[in-house]
Amino acid sequence: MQIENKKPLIVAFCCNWCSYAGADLAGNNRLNYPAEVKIIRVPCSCRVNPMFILRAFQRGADGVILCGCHPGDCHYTSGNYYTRRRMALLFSMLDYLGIERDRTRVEWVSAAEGAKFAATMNDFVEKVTALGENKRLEDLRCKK
Amino acid sequence: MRKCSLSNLSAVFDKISENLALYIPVDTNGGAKFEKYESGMVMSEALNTVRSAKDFFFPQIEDVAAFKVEGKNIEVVDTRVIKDDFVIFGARACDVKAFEVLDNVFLSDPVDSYYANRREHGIIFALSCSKPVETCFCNAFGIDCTEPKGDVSMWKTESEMYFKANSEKGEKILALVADLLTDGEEKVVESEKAKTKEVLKKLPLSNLSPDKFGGGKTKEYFDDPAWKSLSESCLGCGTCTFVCPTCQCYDVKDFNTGHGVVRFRCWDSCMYSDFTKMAHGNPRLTQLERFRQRFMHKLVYYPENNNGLFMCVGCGRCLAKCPISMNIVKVMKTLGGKN
Amino acid sequence: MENKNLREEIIRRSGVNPLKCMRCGKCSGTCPAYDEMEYHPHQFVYMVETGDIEPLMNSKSLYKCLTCFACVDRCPRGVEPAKLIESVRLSVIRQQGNNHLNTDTIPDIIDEEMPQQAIVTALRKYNK
Amino acid sequence: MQRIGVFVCWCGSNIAGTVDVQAVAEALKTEPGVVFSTNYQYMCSQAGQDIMKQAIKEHNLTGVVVCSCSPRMHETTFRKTAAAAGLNPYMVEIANIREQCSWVHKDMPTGTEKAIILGKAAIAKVNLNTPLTPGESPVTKRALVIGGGIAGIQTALDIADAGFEVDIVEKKPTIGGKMAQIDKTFPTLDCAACILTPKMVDVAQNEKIRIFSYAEVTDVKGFVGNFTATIKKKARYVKEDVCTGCGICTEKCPQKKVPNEFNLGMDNRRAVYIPFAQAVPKVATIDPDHCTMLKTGKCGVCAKVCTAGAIDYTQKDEFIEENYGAIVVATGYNPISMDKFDEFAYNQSKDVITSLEYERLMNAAGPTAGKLLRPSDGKHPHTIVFVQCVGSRCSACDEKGKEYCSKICCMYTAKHAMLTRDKYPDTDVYVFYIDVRTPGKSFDEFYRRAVEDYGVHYIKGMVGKVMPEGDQLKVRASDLLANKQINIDADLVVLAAAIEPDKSARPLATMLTASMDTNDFFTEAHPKLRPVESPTAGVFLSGACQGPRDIPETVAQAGAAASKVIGLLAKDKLTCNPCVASSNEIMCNGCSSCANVCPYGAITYVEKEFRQPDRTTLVRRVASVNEAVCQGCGCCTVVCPSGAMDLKGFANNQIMSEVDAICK
Amino acid sequence: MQKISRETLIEKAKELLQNGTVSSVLGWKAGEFSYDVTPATFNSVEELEKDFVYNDFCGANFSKYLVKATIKAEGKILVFLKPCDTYSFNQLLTEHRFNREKVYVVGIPCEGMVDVEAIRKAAGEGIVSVECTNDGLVVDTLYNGKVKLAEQDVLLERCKVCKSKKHVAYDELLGDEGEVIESKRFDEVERLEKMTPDERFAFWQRELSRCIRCNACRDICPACTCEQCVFNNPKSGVENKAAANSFEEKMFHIIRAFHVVGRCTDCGECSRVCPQNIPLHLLNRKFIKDIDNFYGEYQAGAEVGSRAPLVNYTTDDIEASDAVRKGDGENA
Repeated sequence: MQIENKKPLIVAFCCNWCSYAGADLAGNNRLNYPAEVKIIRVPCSCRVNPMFILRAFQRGADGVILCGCHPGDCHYTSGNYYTRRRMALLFSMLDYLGIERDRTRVEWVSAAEGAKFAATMNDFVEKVTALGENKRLEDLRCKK
Repeated sequence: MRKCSLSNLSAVFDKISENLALYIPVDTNGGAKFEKYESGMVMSEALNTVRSAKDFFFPQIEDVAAFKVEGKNIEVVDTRVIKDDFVIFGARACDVKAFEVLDNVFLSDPVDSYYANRREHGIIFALSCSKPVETCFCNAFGIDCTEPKGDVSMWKTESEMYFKANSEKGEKILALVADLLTDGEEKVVESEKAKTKEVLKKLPLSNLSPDKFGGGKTKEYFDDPAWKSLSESCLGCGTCTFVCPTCQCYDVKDFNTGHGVVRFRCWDSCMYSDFTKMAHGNPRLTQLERFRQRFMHKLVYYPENNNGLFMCVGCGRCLAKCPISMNIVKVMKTLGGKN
Repeated sequence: MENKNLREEIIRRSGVNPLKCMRCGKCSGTCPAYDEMEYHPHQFVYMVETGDIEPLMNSKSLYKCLTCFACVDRCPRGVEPAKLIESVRLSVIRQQGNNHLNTDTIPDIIDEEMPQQAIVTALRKYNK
Repeated sequence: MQRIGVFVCWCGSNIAGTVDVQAVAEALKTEPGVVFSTNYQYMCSQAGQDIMKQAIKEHNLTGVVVCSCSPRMHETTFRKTAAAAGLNPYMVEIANIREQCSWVHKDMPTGTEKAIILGKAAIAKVNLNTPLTPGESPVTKRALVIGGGIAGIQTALDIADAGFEVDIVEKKPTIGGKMAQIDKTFPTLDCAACILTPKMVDVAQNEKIRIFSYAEVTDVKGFVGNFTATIKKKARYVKEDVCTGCGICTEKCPQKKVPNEFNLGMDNRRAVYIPFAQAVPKVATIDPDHCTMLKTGKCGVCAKVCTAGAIDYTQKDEFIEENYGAIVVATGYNPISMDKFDEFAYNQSKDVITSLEYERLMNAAGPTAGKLLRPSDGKHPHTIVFVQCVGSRCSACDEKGKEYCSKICCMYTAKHAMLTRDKYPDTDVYVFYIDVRTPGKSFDEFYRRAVEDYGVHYIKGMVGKVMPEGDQLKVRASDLLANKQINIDADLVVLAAAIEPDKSARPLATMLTASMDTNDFFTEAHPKLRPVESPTAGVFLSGACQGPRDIPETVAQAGAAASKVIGLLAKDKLTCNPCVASSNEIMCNGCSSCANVCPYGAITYVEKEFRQPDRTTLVRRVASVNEAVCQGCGCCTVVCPSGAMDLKGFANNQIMSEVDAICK
Repeated sequence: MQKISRETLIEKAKELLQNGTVSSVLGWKAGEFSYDVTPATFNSVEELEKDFVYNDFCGANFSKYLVKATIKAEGKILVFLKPCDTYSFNQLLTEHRFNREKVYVVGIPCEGMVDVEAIRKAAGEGIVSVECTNDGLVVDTLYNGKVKLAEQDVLLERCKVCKSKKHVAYDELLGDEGEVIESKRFDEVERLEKMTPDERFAFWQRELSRCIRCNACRDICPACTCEQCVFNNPKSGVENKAAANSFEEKMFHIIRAFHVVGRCTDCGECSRVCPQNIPLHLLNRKFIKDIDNFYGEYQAGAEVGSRAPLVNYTTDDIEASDAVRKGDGENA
């Protein structure tokens, strides 16, 4: 039996043109996903600096997910291709440092994929919950 | 004079650590390092630790206060963590001398209460050097590495460790382990010292002397053209200052935790471009000025204000660790060699 | 191409224009006798189009066609492969010496017992 | 410190049903910077907006947070409201507590808690917002069209029709492009010249259009609305304004053995020439590579026979600088070289030709005056083999062919086959194909007519080898449907060569900082929604420079590009998006990483002077963002190692403060 | 022992100084001991003859010095570059960090440089002198007398797994040109990849916990030439002077490694200078290995103007989730 049932904290960076709109669509269709997911709007997934991701973990996030337009559909033509390279390398490095790989994810969600957005968030929250609290990238000063 | 066999040393450690925190040098991938003793740990044979023993009294990071913010209320929290005595076992004569340098800064008025608090709680077991190396030049600053100060002085022979208490604090700890110690003979220690002194004479830097430096020499050296060539390859990293047992500059910073603020101080380095940066900018804009500051401070400014005491103890750490092998010895020889 | 005359004859008799075929294969896809055949319906059409008729006439596949007309019904281009097969069968019969029947002579050879369907089939076969 | 007002919207029961709006407004009151917090049923209603306007004035607000529906819904509304009350519109942030909170969470405590956090994040961001003002830049009301083929012609005509000036730059002596070389057009089979040449004349006569023929664009500077192009007018050694186009010089020139590029080298022209009878401008051009006078100084026949006195052997290249508001790229295509396709014996036999050569053979103004005769011996061919997909859909070796489908070959091959059978019913025509692709209006019907009505033999399979033997070509190919190898003795083999972008496109793209794909086709700003715009603002795409296309598509796209240009030139000033990247020059290393990833070419490098600590001056290379061109994706900010590049409106510290607020 | 002698280099420098090709020389200056060599500028033949050295301890990579030196110098600077240094040289040129016209590069062969720490470990503390001979090092020590060491055993880590003896940039070459070497430099990375995540976490926690944030790794790094580092910039949000806890230790090293992705030439200077012996090259090499693995082999600095992997892409790049698996050696 699990004694501690602390809910995880998830930061989701969504690009303005596809994924943020996809999240809106999930709302329009009343598709539930856990309230632990908090969305930050960015113009493009390529705006997300690795520093933001580390910052989220430092401040107490248990999982960070990036959502952007599908490859080839970027509003800015190529932003998500750069995102894909950066995150492939960054996540591989985090894994190399022993950080649980299920705490980070990149997902392509279009403006029409409200259902995919909700399903992705449900799945991600479930995986992060299973991992428990983020201990490997925590900053104790930020804990209450 | 008390002694114990080296094979019995771990029993001494166990006994001390039962009563209070004990730190001994142990070997790591990165060289010797003081670590909190846990049963089974083996004391390092290395001459010195990579980081100096100043960490105990002046750690790299120390929280000085915290502010808890709730709504529009702010509460100040005391962050002092050291409340009990602890033992530093195996500091060398140079590092112990460095405490004197730090004391002059932190314990003179206004007293740094954080430093004073740690200093009060610290009990120093200082170990005589038996195998000094080529980078050693404590001799130049009048330090006898076979006569370490501290609360307890120690000498090591092939098979035994000799203890001599110099203070009440030291006596107390030795009393704690009294059953593990037996009486030791002065002459064994003396012969050990003599052996070491022979080695000291052979050291390449044995003739180094700081005589040409000291208070009142500012004008003599400040505009010396040699600073240019000495500093030109300096990277501006903080290695020398951070391994130095006498460097004591720090910066005070606030960290916003999201629900409050932690105010902490951390070591700073005069080699950094943002050292002592103020509203108007930096007082020392070039690496030459910053480089000069470090050595003038150690060899001229500090002795001027501290009765001729130099701010270097000749531990040789910067000689071993500087990425480009520039160091105080080269500075002393270059500047001093001219006059 | 070889057998130009035979090709022309088959095409004329069947009324099928194999050039209309787009090679989609729907006829073969729908054929219930497919597994029994050496040459499949779409190949029939193509072989007739290219005049490669000899192997067809010698193949048993010719008689595996059930004339169910599924291919005719489903062909997107109205090529009517079954009619083409029928026409090739006729060419075989002709070569065997059994030639045309005149419509007029048919009543004479009709047997009382003969099923109606056989009569219709015969009419269809022998008057072209 | 900002003075922030928080406005929590109920959205009727849409938000208030799952979020305790009262509690949210109350909780956000104590956040740093917040001086006013309220809630209202419908913030977007007139009454709601009035509450906001009044609060801004009463409380001297410097920032506004609206907790409401998605910013995609009403951000603009609330920004306008704030602006109406005298607040900078970019000081407004929206916390999305409807689509991303009340609508996706079921119970009140959860919804309320999350709404408060989203509100805190928005407040944290507004605390770091700075007022932004969109920049403005003037628009030069003139367009440049690069390329004078049917794409360029149509674009220019449409732009001129709307009353704007247009310059066409064409590198050849005449406009007309590939279409001028084509005989008939599918699927209607009308004569290409009959429909093209009137358009060429229209161009020549249009007062708004200038033609720079025999000219090239050598440099482009500037940005949308404000381009400056340098045009090199190559010396044609004939005074363009004096020449009457009578053509006497082209008949008298003693240098007769110059391969005629208009007929793809299948006949000869003189050293002074007019490419074809309907050329526009109808002006002679002297080919300096072959003119004896220019090479040796001895001849001068043309000057002697020219009654107008238009010949000028001393002419030099001329450079013209001109300002433009928009640039249309219409550089077109070329068939690829057949040199690497040894299997088809193109270089071994004159009777293996490309489809474009076949066009000229069929054309009444062509080298054979429209009679189908073999190039080798001038005999009438009886068996003709057409091979499709020569070099198209070829990914095995990128040196040899192109990976893409050239799109037009199926149709023109059907056209050739049909026309041949129509004119010469005694010929056998075989077409070897991999697939026949005819997705266009009346296209498939056209192809079926070739098969059904004209009896063209379409064979699925590729030609493997063509072997010249005597005066015949042995063609060995596969017939995949019959599952056999076949051999045909052909008199003529026609290769449907793949098409590729004109070689001038790559350097031009660099000049324009317009992006290209790996095949050197220009990339569109969005493949579906912005198909005629390049990602570089102010640069538009017309015709085959963007990808293989036929004439109807090209004309349609040319018109679309023109309408985009007209839309741009109709504005007196361009308002820029204020959320753009900006570089801190003091921190910039000049490493070019940002410029490398910028999809719009908005980043250039300038040499800047910096004062050094030792009071000397240092010149450093630093990035400079053109705010008129930047679209604000922020890609540059992440590749910048020093963090010198930041994005206004979505700054590093703003996003990090949102992260902090969410995580605390 | 180096195949090329100090005298040869001095001869070359003399020639170039005297014929006016260059006005100063960037070289190594002898120190107090056999091993403490310092980079220095030599302006005259006399200075060269007095202090210039070239021996097994001349590990310092001069490329980065050129960023500042070319600004200060009036005339051309002669710089001696070992094969691995030339990669950094090219990378800096790719990033427009100095004016190529102001540098005269003499490529010199390198037989591998020696690590003093390794000598200390092998021969014992108290090094009186080190003599480099053709068949190894003779180390005179205070306590163990003369000790003979095989050069191979005491090479710097980066030299043990040397990736190239070929110069990719020079105006003139002294000695023979070498080849790019099939190196085993990724073995250690692979070993880590094969560990469990818990083991890897423990490994890096242990290694990085020693960091004293002296910034030597950053300040020596030829890729870290930022006008202002984010870690020094209070406005960057990540600035700090000391790592307050294990998060900040990781943060610094992850971000630093990420900032040099595709720009790091694997020159190994970071690990060479780390006073705490943290194997920092294992972070950079992980990125290099992943890049090779995901996007095809890429050697930063191999040619001037090449596009680094992070400022490039293809439409069918590997997805991040697959990359994590593939980066771990699993089949993706």
